[in-house]
Amino acid sequence: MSAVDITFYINAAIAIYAGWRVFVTDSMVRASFFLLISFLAVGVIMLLLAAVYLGVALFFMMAVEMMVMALFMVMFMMNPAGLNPMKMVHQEKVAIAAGVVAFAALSAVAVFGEFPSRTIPEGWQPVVSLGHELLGDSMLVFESAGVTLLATMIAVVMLTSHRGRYGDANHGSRPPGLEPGGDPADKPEETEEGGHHHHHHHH
Amino acid sequence: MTLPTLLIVSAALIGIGIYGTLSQQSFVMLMMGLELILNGAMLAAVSFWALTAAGAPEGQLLTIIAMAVMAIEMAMGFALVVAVYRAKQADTTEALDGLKH
Amino acid sequence: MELKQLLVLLLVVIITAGFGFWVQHVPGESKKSIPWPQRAPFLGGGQPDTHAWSRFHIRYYPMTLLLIAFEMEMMFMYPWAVVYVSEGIKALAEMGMFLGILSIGILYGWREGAFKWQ
Amino acid sequence: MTSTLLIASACTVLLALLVGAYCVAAIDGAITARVTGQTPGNPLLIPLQNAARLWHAPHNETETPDRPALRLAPVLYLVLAAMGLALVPWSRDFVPVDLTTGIVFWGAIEPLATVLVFLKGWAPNAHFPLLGAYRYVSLGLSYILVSMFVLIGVALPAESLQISAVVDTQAELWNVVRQPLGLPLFLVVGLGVSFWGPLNFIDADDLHGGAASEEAGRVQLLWSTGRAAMLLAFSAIAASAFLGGWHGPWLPGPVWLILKTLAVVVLLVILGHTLPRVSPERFLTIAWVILLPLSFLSLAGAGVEALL
Amino acid sequence: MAVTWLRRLANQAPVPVFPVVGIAGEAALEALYLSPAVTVVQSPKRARALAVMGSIDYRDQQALRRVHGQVPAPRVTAWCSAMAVPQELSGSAIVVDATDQLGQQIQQAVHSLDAGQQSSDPNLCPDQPPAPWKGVGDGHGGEGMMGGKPYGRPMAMPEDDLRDGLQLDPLVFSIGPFSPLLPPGMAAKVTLHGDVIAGWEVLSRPYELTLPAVFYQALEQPVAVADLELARAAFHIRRLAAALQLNGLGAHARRLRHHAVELKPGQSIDDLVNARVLQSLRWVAGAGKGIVHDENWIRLRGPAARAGGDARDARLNDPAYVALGFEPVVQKQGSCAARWKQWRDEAGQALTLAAAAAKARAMSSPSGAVESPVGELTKSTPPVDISDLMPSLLVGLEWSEAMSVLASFDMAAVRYTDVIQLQGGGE
Repeated sequence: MSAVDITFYINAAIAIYAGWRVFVTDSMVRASFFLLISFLAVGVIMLLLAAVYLGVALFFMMAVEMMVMALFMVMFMMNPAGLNPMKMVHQEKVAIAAGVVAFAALSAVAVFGEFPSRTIPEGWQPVVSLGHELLGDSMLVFESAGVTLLATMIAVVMLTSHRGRYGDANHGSRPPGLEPGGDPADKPEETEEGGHHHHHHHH
Repeated sequence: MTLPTLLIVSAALIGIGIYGTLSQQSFVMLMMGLELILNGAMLAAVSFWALTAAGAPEGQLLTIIAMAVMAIEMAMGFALVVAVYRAKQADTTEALDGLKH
Repeated sequence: MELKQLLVLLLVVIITAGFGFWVQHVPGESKKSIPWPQRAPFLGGGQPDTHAWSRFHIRYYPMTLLLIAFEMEMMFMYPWAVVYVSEGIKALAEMGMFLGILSIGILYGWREGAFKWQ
Repeated sequence: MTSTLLIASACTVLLALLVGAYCVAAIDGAITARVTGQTPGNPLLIPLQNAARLWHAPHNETETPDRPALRLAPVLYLVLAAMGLALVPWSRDFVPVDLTTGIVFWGAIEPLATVLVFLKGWAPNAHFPLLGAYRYVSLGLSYILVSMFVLIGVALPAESLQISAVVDTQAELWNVVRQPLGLPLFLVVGLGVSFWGPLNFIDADDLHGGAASEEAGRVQLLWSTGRAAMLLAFSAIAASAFLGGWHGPWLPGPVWLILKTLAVVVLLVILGHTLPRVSPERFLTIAWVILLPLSFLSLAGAGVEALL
Repeated sequence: MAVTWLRRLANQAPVPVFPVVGIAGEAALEALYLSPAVTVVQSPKRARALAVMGSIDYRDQQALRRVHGQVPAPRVTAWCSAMAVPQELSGSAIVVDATDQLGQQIQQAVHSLDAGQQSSDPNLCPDQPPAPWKGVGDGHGGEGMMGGKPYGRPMAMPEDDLRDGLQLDPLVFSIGPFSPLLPPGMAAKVTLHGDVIAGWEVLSRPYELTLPAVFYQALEQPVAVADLELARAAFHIRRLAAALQLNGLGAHARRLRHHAVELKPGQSIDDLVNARVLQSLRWVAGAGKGIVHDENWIRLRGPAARAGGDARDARLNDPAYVALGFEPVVQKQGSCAARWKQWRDEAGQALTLAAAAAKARAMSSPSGAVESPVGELTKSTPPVDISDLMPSLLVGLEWSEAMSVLASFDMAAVRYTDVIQLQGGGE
């Protein structure tokens, strides 16, 4: 086994293990960083596959995205550090079955499928070819991606900004209780119970 | 590091991702499941690109598109989480049943 | 050729990480337990009501979402930079589009106060 | 034979990193002594004395730390600095890691460093480190775009993302002349990535020392070493991207690289001692509304220049 | 062999000390700052020694024990105080009388501790987690995700936000009385919504401030105006040093502290520290905040009032000052930066006045009121505490802004009654 193979197997194991830990760990922040580890390991595998740009790009994209993910975990998850053990899952058996079936089906394709074997020629420059592709045949993809991202920017600002389309977010909110421990109960549970009066639709 | 082993790894990532997407109650965890699926998909795309397509640039482009999808999904997902939380103080999918009526 | 570079990088990582763990390792640390009063978070003699880990209001969150979209644009810019000189004027026009899109994004975000702490 | 060579170049990087970190500490000590007007001792010895003191100092831990994060963050931060330094070409022939996407790789090191700095503040489950960590992330997520634009600017004339290629384009004229906006903008990034001086948001004095307030002994030693090492790695990258790297008359390449790197270090340390810490909220607006458009301008200038 | 060599190297480094400042401990703290044998650190966790300076109020004994326990063992406690050493520490604490010896003695004590010639302080607090293990619901004594006290402390519950409509958890804690960010003795209960201060409740007021002896003497007898003004300049310069330190300019702060002990009449403030550095304080977090309004305005005194445009100054009633052509300097804004600038300008003015007064050998004439560095000092009404203004100033500010605003006030009341007896000793 060559050094490349050893590195690949180690990183594959890390990617899968970290991916699994994401849904098992109590701490949400840890979960985001496990996902980051999974992505980084996949990025290393990409580097081994000579995708020098995509692998490294995955590093910086995912470092930022998972950092943001962790911030949102801290903002919106009760108990973000998992100090009280918890399990917030539904329809778990169906989910496990679906996961196993998907894995089995895809692995079957992988093992039994016939694929041509045309590896990357020596001296191939993936970044240059990607650049010419982006400015040549795939110009349209590239342009529309740019515009879509602009739309995303505007949409996120509109949705999150505190004086977005829905008016001032402070509107209607009560002034803070200056003495702590007054009114605020655990609001999410209330809303959740309110939801139970309606019948459930699960996807 | 052959194509079947690479695809099995990506299948495993996709399988875990599907489990996460279907089982998690909170939005943010659900999005993590989606990300993991895309992670597997990107690995598969790069493997095909490197081992069967002789470095055709479309393979790389596909991966970039997957990343773009992921970025847009995340940005929009979080923006919705903020908007919904602001309106209903909810961070789980069950709490949003009201939206479906 | 690239693989050899990666191997050196891997060696750098392993050697530096080994050094880091060696520096951090305090011999006999596991035997000696740190007393609870010392472990309490330092608040100048004060005490916390709750754990520090709680739902914290990250006040710059609109910026983080904007950043994700920006970052994705950057993803297209690196390959663009490599072929810039050979593609010539087409690439220049492309850059105009990029910077235009990003500037609109920044302007809009600024107008809506996305760069203020909420 | 080749494997020995590989290990030797990896060890060179670590050695350069440690010696460099010591130099950063010594330079900082000398400039501090100059500012205070007091010479407490030999500035060449002070970093070693402090390191020796921390080596023997007792250890601290908090109530419910995230132990893996607590252990890993300082080590991995140092590793990132080492990876950054490894990308730097020392001469035409000696480039420890000559990745074809070296510039993108440095672009990945910066957000990863942000993640680690965040983890460092998150891990102890204590109030002031946590406040510092959240505050730092606002900075960390703001400067990476500036850094990327500025570095894409130097990649344009090189037609490559390889750092050695970027250095080669500067044989006649340094990038600092061709793209005058680039280096000042990049220096802001350097202050941010090593949380130095005006951008020290995590270990700040208005948080009792922030993330540093809950650590002692060897962890503290490692963390401050990593910080100095990151400052060094950044300076070496800046020297390569803007100051012509190893190019220079009379002296051999590595010497030029070291001199230019140390010059950038001195500049950053002086900046750190002259500018007060900026307001985190204001910096966010400055970074996005002033620095980022300036980096657009720098890139546009570089683009036009490259086509002429 | 190698170990002893490393030890010897380590022993040459200054020892990190965490200062606990009590009543009349200010002078010892300044001596500690100047001592080359120690460095003053911001957190006891990084320190090897605790220096207790001045007497600690009875109400804060428990907090003192807590801070003492946060210095990692083996540790040294130095006692430079009129207070008796607690029973438990009597065997191990070092008692220092002369403030200028404090740094050296601490360093020596830490060295002999490291060499094994001395034993560490005992722990004063019982070694117990903050809440006992209950054995209910994963052992935390509660049910559900937010119940119980996981690992000893409860979880936070959401609350309406001050600025935007997101209901998230507040971070509530008490800070002080020995926080370097607050005046000695001040403790507050802080509620944070994100970085923003949503509540600031003063739990205990700062210890009364002990002014340099010359100001008390000036109440009774004529003293040299030059002495009075040099003491004033030194006082303001030290406060400026604290503001610089807070904003990340520690080296400049050190420089100012060193200069503050050896001020010469006629020195220019710009020689002490670069004018641009002091001006740069205008740009730091919170520089434009902290403006006192309306009915509270009248409670400001001395430089704080003059920074808002009120030219009250007891020196105007002193013929010696009138003869020197004294005019009070004032600022307009009354903000945090204006108060810092006021300190700088008054220090500069004091140095100039000192030169003119030394030349004219001017003596002050006691008229029952002396302008002290924190406001008008009279026998009947020494300046009183204004820490209760802080809630109205700090709520709504971000943490870094709030800390700047805190560092721009002299909140403490001035210690008066028993100083009169002390001053014969010449503190």
